[in-house]
Amino acid sequence: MKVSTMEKYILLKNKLPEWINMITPTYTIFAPVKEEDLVFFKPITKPSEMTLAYSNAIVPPKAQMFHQTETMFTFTQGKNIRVNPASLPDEKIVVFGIRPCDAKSLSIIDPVFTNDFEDPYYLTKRKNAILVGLSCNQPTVNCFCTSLNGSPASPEHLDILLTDIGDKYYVELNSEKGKQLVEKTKKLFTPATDADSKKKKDVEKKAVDAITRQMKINNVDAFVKKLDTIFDAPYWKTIAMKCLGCGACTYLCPTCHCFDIQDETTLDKGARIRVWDSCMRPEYTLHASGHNPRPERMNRVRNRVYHKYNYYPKNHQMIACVGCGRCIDNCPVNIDIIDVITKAGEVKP
Amino acid sequence: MVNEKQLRDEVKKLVSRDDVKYVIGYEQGTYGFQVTPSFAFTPEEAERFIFSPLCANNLSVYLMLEEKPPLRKGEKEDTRKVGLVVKGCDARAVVQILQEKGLKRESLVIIGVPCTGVIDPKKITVKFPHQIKPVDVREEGNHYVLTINGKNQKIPKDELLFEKCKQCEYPTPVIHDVLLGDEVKSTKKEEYKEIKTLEKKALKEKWEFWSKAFDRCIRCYACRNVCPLCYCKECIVDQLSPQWIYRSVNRSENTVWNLIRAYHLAGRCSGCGECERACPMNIPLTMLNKKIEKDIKELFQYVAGVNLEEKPLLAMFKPNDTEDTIL
Amino acid sequence: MMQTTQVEVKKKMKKDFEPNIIGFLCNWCSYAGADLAGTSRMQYPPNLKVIRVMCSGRINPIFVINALQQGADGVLIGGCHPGDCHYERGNYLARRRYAILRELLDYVGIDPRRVRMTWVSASEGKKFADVVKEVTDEIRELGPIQQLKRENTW
Amino acid sequence: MKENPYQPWLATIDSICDEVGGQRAIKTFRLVFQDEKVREKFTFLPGQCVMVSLFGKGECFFAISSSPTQKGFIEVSVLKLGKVTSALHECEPGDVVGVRGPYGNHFDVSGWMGKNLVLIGGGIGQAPLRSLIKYVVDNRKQYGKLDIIYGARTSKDLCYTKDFAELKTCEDTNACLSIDVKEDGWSDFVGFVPDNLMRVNPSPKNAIAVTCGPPIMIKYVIQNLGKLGFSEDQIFTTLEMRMKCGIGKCGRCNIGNLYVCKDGPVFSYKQLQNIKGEQ
Repeated sequence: MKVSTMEKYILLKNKLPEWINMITPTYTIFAPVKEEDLVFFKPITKPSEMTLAYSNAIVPPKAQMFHQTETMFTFTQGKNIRVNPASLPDEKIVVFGIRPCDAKSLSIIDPVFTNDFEDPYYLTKRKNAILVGLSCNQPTVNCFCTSLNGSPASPEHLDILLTDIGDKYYVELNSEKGKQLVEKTKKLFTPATDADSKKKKDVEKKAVDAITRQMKINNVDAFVKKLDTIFDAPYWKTIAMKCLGCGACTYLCPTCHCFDIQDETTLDKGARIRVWDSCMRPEYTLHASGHNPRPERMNRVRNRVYHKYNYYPKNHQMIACVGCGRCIDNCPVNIDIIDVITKAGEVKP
Repeated sequence: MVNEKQLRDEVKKLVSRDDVKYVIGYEQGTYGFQVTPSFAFTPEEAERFIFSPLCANNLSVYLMLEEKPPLRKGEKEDTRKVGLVVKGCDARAVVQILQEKGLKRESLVIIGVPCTGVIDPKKITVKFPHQIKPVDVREEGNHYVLTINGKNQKIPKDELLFEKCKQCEYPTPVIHDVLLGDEVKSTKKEEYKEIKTLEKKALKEKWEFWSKAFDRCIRCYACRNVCPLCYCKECIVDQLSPQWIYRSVNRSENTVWNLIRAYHLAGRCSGCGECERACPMNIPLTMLNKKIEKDIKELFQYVAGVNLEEKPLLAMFKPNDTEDTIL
Repeated sequence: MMQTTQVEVKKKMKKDFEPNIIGFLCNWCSYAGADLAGTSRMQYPPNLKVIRVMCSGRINPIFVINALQQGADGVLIGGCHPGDCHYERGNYLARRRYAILRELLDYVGIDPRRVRMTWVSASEGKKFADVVKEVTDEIRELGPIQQLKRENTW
Repeated sequence: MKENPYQPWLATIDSICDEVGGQRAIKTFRLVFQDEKVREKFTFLPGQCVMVSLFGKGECFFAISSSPTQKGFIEVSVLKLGKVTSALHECEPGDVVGVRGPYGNHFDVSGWMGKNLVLIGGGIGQAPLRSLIKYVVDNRKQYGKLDIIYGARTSKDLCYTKDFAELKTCEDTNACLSIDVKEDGWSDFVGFVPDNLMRVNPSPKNAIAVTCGPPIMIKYVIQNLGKLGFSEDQIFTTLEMRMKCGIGKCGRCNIGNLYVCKDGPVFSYKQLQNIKGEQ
């Protein structure tokens, strides 16, 4: 999929609306839209609806591939039970303005939905989506992507990356999909010069420097191994003391992918629905017998951290955290993953 | 505001007692204007305690969150007291819990803080979006003084205060074992201006307003978990049979969830506003709670969480309660 | 419970719209009143689907909201007259809950006239028939419920 | 794209066997796939599980309690406990359910050929072992001695009594039942399963021990197996967790980095010792 030599172009800022208008007939465009001081990825019909002065969307764009509520299939009840598969959408979508960290998160959760059994709901939408990223020039207080080998202006995991370099966008095409999208609208783009490339590098450096909060772990791989040795440390209990057990951190996490499956019915028909679920809730693991393998908040908080920093790397060779800072921003009691991980690094086995 | 040294001394004294398990208070958060709940088991840990106008959390939620794993053979229940730092609104939540017999009075030691209002973290972050280093915030008359990078900045209190604090009628904890500093008398009166304006609108407008808000809801239940009075063993949304509220996130279910949450707090909500603060989707939840608060004040002359002896609103009645719309 | 309230609303023109109304009637008074209306051959609209509860105090607000969610256009709660409750105070408690619920529904934009409460004793067959008629007419006038109803878009 | 892994095939309940009555009733359901092609395609090995759905109620993860040597149907034994299992117990022959699977790993029936097997079960935990027992009995020549130790609270709580009656006639097979409390007319062992294990005293030589049952029983059985000289990689157990998807995606059934639905339910004791996680 990936193109060996990345093609680089320039798109003038005032041409952006035109570009969006040109691709709107073929694609459903999800772009950042402001509502009540928050930014959401929402389908837009014209460029003026979107806002590009934003740090990041409150709900990660995983929600565009992995819907919070998804109908898996419907069925009829009663004597003549029939199962009708839900139709999978074939609409092509463009997620415009996705940040590099969120794009990375999709690459991280891909194996979960691909492994052994292919998940048709996620994969159809994922395959039909083109990710047009926008470099994060003004990282927020809690951004820490650089701690996890990310960069606010990395085209990796994206089809196209736009970087604001003043009055124009520096456009990097990183995949066949991205190339095709630009190909059809080529007349709006001009080749990038070396000066432009340098400008992009400067912008990226400035953004990287603006990320001041860092996880203070020297070696990521060593840290993953270290967690194996501190599983039973009392440390987790102290972290969990103040946890309320709400699902804000998990629902808003771009790499959390857990779900629940439920049946919804009327008298004669019904549907099997899947909805996001959160490992922070006791009901998540509660057996019908009343036994709960993770009975205390400590177990659940620890599981969340371990899932991201230990189990996931063991299974998929990736840390399931991109450093977007959403869980820090939205925790009502200031449980701060940067702090949690940094201090875990100091815990004696 | 409170003398922090006095607070720490008081907490140290408490945790040194044999009959006190730990004390719940506030400590400096990890960045910017964050303050975070803190648990002191030892006098050393009490050193961390602070109290500033940034201490917005209602710590009484932790009273009901305490986990009690099943006792092992021969093990005795730990009946030691829990200490708690409360502001005016937090104390009302404690009263409400005690009134409902959720806890025993003798299991608590309450350190009351006469409160002159706390800062809305959302408002202050808008003003200083890039603040990472912790900031010292002091109150001086009608202003807050922020020390950022060695420079003092004066901001009028009104610009930063929580809306709820602007109409707070009970700034001094109605229940306490120790009161730090002098009582604060309130001359304010809750007028429910916002509520009344919305009430007067047409049904269609009201539905538009609320459905737009509820559409944003992601059902993370932060509003429920942060609420000191949401302590049912099994919440109605987690119940499977009968499953009253489906887990699907759509307008119908979200509306029902938000209505039922608000209704379950009818006559119980102490107005601490934690639900709205915790909501990542900025749903104006206090506007629902305050509406019910206003109604019960008007209909039943009842105020939640101020009188320990009173019975819960919906567990009692008066023979002459309103019958206006009954056929 | 769930099963009986699951009724489909047919979207018709407003004038010949027939509302679905769920009646939660208390076992000791209102239900007996409804019985009397029936045995006395009194005419009243067939729109009311009755669910018998032991006491109006049994009615959790979620019953009412859930009925509206599952397709009811209105809900009628029937209890004993104040002072007559079989359990002494159930109807008094229900009265408080009802007052708050109505206000709350109004506040979020749901017409409070869709939820009504009535006192009907076992001997008031006539009153029961009249109330059902009044409520049905009123809800017919309001039309099918637009809010709260489950979409079941699947 | 391939088949939708979440969509079950329809199966008809062919017959229902009441194993245990009362509060904690157990029934065994014989399920026959409606589609003939599925009936042929569906192959499994002892220890594997299926997701059974009751449309409108939900899904549950059960170990298959019949043997792959029995063709044309599968059986699952269900303890009445939660929402779905209670509804399943209301079902009658002829009712239609959904089945998807088989999921998870299985007992290493080919690797264990020629070995002596010690199978220790308690209560409903006997279900996956029943599949293994039937498989071994049907391939009797390929395995060594078969010791079955099974117990329940009372004689009325014992499952598969018919099977045990048949086993009596099977060669080189030793089935030892037990109940927790003394009862009139009970001639077998009275006491807990781990104690019964010590009484039977199987030799660890060239043997594999498989245990399945309530967590507390497993704990003591493993202790006692250790006393008898069984090593960590000779002991196997099956685990259960709350499950929703059955295919390692929904996230809840993890023990450390392993998913019980995908990487389990059969684990060796050695494996369990090495993973950090809540069981």
